[in-house]
Amino acid sequence: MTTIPLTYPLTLGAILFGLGLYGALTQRNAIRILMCVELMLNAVNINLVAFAATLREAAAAGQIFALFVMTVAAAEVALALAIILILARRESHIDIERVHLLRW
Amino acid sequence: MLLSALVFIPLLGAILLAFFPKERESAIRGYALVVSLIPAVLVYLIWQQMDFSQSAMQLVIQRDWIPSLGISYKLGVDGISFPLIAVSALVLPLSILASFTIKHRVKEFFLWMLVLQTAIYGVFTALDYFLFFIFFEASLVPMYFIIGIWGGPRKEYASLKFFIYTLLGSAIMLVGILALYLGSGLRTFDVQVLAQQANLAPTLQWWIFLAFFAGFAVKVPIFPFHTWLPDAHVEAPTGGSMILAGILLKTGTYGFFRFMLPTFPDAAQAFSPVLAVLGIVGIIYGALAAMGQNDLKKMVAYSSISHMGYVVLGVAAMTPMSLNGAMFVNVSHGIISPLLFFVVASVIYDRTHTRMMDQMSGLFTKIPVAASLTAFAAFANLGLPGMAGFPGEFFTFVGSFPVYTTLVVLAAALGLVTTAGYHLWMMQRVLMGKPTGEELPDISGRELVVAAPLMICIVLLGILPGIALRLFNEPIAVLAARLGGM
Amino acid sequence: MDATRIAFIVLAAVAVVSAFRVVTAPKIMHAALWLGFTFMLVAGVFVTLGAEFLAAAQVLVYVGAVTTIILFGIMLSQAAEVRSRDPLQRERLEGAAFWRRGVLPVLATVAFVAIMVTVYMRVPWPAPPGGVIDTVRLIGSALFTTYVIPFELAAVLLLIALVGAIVLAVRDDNKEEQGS
Amino acid sequence: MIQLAWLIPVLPLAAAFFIALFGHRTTGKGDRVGIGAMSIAFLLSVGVLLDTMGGARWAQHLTWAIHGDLVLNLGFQVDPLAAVMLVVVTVVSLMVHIFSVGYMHGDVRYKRYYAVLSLFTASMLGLVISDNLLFLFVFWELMGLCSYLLIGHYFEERANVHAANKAFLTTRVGDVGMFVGIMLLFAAGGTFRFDELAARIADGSFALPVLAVAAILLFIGPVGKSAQFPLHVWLPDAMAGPTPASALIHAATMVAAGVYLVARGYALFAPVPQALEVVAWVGAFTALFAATIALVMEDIKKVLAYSTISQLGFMVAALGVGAYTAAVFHLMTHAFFKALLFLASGSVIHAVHTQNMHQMGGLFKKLPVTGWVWLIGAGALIGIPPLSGFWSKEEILLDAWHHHPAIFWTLVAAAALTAFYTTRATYLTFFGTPRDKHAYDHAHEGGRVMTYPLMILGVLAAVSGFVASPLAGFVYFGEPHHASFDPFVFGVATAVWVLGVGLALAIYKYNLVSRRAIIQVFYPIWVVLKRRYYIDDVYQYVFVRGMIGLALVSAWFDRHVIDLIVNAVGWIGRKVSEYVDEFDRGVVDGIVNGIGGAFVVGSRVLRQVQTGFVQSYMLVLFLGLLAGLAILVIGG
Repeated sequence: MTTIPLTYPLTLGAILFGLGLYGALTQRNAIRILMCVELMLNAVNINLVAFAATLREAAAAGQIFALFVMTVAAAEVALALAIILILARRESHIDIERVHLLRW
Repeated sequence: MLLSALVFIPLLGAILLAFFPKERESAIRGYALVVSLIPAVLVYLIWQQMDFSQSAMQLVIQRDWIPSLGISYKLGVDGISFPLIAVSALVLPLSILASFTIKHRVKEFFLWMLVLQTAIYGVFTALDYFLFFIFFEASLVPMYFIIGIWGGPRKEYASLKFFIYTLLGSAIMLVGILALYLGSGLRTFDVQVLAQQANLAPTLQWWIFLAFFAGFAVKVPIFPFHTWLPDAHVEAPTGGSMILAGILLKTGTYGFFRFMLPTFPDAAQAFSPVLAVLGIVGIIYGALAAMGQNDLKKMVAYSSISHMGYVVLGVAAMTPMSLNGAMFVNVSHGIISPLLFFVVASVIYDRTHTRMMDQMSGLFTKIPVAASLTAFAAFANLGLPGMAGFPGEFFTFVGSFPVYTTLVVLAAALGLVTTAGYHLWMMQRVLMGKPTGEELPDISGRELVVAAPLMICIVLLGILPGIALRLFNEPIAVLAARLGGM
Repeated sequence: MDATRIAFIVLAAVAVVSAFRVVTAPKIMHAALWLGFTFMLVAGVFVTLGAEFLAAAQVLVYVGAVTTIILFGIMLSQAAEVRSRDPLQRERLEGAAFWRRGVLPVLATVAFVAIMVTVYMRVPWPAPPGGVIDTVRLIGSALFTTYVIPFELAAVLLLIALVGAIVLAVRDDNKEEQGS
Repeated sequence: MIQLAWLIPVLPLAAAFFIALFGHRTTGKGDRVGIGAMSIAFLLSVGVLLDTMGGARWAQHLTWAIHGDLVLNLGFQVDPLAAVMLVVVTVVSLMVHIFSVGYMHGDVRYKRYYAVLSLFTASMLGLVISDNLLFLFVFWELMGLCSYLLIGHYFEERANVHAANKAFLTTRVGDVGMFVGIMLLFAAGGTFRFDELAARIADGSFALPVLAVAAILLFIGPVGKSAQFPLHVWLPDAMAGPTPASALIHAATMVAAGVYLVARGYALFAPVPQALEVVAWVGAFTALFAATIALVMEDIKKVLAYSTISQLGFMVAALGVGAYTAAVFHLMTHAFFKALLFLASGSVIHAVHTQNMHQMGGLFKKLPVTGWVWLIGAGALIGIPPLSGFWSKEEILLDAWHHHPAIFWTLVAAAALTAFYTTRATYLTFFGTPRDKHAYDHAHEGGRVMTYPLMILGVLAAVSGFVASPLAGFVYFGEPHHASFDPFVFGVATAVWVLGVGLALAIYKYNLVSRRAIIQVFYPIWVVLKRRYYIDDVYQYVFVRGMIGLALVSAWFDRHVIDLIVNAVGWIGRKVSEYVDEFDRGVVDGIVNGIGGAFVVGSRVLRQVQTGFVQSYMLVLFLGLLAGLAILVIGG
């Protein structure tokens, strides 16, 4: 249980999420995008923990949920990097701008 | 049980056909013919068991299918659907026999033909909106492939247009069905229950009627929605256009008799003047357009539109005689147009390899028997008395005369003369005149076997229309009373 | 203003700065390090919020595993990447790219943060309850009673991710040998 | 015997199908079968006539159709009128069947000719004994079909086919009028049967104004079928068919069907004087009009065709003035002598292979039998006593004189013209100097198969006049009506035909007058036709010119005005249908394809969104989320 009013962590979460989002949208390097995504996930975790801390009945749920987010994040990083490695090997660059096979 | 057999035997046949080796074409053709003859036998059995003096639904088989939604597997037959089933049982085997000239992808063709048969029998016997809609849509798919693969030069365009046009119509009808299902609050798709108990608010009834009208008008086809028919007919192979003209158009008109008139009597009453005008326009417009054609098959297609105009007029007048007349035109057109299409497509086209009338002349001297067959079919089509076409037109006109006097006189004056005109003009250009070009083989035995039953029925129904009238007189009288009475 | 609140504010401020550095660090290696540092600070925040177990997990998973694996990633892809591309020089953005990666993301993030913050401010959140509870016991019991299925699924998920990653990476090697 | 009446139409019908299906296998390609069936039918109808005279009546009904509670039981019946018609039709048909064996010998479509001939007679007989408008309409149209097939028999030439189409369509126009009439009668009377309709009218439950309209509408059918003015244009062209067929159809039977319908349905016409007035005037005018045109025709069959139209005009006029028995009597006699004249002209054509009278002449010596029978027929047509024509025409004139003097004088004028053109035709064909030496030398009498029917018909044409009194007591409407002899009418009639014959002989036989020179002035085309004759006489000039002028005007009027309308309608119909076809393909189809096109264009625009950049997808995703959030937050 904590004494910090809920708005504090939530705003922190929002800011961190905003930064992560900005990074993901603007960076050209795949790994940087990955890092920013991780940042966004962390921001989400902060929110979860903050709610867990202040809402007594959700104490356990919030934290467990954060745990699950972590596991997913870990799995996601592993796979993302594997893909990036393949990209690097094949295209000898990981610049997301030049990867547009999906173009019509 | 008999009805389920009737509906699903062709499907069973189709599945078994899949196991046939592709090369053994003659075996496939023979098998397909046999399978399509079984329903004819079943129709005979049904005919024996049916009692035509009472108008109620007979041989009804009902099983729960999706009880939670009130959908049941319900089949039944009465005076209105039996003649159409009988015509189908006659025309379908003949169309298969007529398709023996199909050369490429034979197995696939007959597979689709059998699937189409199931869909047709299903449409005429289904008494549950859900089941009916499935069969109604199912009849599109095989027709699409039949036209699309074995059709003429512009087959892709024609088949696509046919498919999407009818699909759009039936999609609107589906909305109507759902509105009826929900609006009535009876939680059932059963046609009869909805017909009796669905007392809908007049405006709702009106809108659902319009939705149904959209679906069936495209199929009949009624004037503004007819442009798919000439393309589909011109490009369809012989068997395909025989079925399309002979039976599929009837599913549209059958819709009026089975669904629209009994379930929405008030809306039908209110809508009948519009229907009558559309019918008349159909008759005259179809005849004029047919006269303007140079392509023989297109001319016959437009004549179908003209004949369907009679049915629409008969339905619009809603007197016992005009409804009987409309139903009779359904049956008679269902026999005459396959014969005419068969003659035009396989007898003439297979020999002269052209459908353009100005490139043919003097067929009477070159292929006398085939030409006299064409003349017979043409005279039947223009409603010469003594053949099936005449009683239908006569009763429709006389029946709707008191209700829409000026319209009927107009249609009679313009329609009858123009119809006679374009048929005679066709015969003048195609059959008469000096024979040109090389010698042509006259009619073959197989073609005679296809034409003979149709010709016999045409003459029989022409002389004694009582045979067919006796079948659907009772249910039509009840329907007319219900409509008149409203 | 008791001790934990102050600690939270300090940690939060530094975390924002380091997160900003992650996004704007010219060298990718620095960005990765800043990311590790941000994870550490977030673990601290968890502690101030009374979620000690989670803080430990955060350190273990994010700082230990994720950051290191990203570093591996950078090193492996570093060789492949053309040297000149690394420094984040202000390349001129033109045409659609200008909108797509220039103006719109900034607008989007600022708008997002603004909306969220106004929402947070406006909503009358309940006051922090204060006091300490044994979160580890709480999580432990909840995890193995109500959330046992998600727990097992998480295990399966990790396994799949593991296998997936290997298959992607390893298969790629074979392919290279066959000159695919 | 009368119970077998239904067999009379069925026999030729069966023969028709038999010949069509197996004709080529039988000897003579089916003509034996046709003649056999027809002779049995003839004997039967004679038997039926005798029974009917003995007072027997026969009716047979079957429930043809049921509509709701309305049961249509229609059927057949034989009454005096039907019995007489049965005999007349079977006799003439039998003669034509026999005659055709010779005439059509070696024709390519011999079998089809006989099949259609039998079918035609079957439908005519069916029409005669059907007791209701519906069956009558059925057989009426079937006859139209057979006349189409027979006229278009030599369909190699386009003109014949065009003539056949014109015949079918013009009669069809008439049929449409009749059809509307039938519908009106059914709507008002509730039945098709003549007896029930008559009963309804008798007990006054049938509104007279409606009856008047229905009667006139019904009369349009006969106007078309019996080639009355203005729907007569098809009959002259119908001469394109083989002559025996024309004899049967366009002299004795089909064209008489119109008159028969008015007679059979006389109960509908009797109570409405206006309808009768219309009928009378149409008949009278046609009689005069057709007679004038017949004057100038040079094709022997065309003369007979216009003469038929004129005689039918007589019958219709007779019915119009209420001379029911006289009309039926004239119908009978006309059937005999006109069939005779047609067959005789057939024999002439068969001999000289041309139909143009100006290439004949002096054939009497070469074709004695044909000549004599032609004289009998011509005499009957002119109305020279004691031949049959005189009696029947006399009765019509008598009734006309008593009831409707104006009609009487028109008919008298027509009779005069009849006398003139008949004599002219007779003289041009059989007497005078042969104009075509080659044809003349080769001309020879047809075989026995052609001469015997001619002789039989000759006898019939001569003696059938004496049936007048018994017939009057047998076939009548209301109560028997014996036309009393009236010296004045007899005088006028005799004077008129003497004048006509004399004038014709004066012009043609004794060449006292050069009518041709005068004709030129009126009719340039006439000059082209007639260039070979240049005889001039002032006295004759005034009288002849007046008469010829009238003829030319009518011929011109007929050729250029009426025919023009009919052809124009055909042409307009074709043009409208082409336009309709364009409209249909262009507009209605255009809309459908247009919608299809719209979807294709729409999809091409939407495709731009898929840029391929992962980040742009993420951005769009997020912007969507943001929009949702904003709405939620602002929405409050």
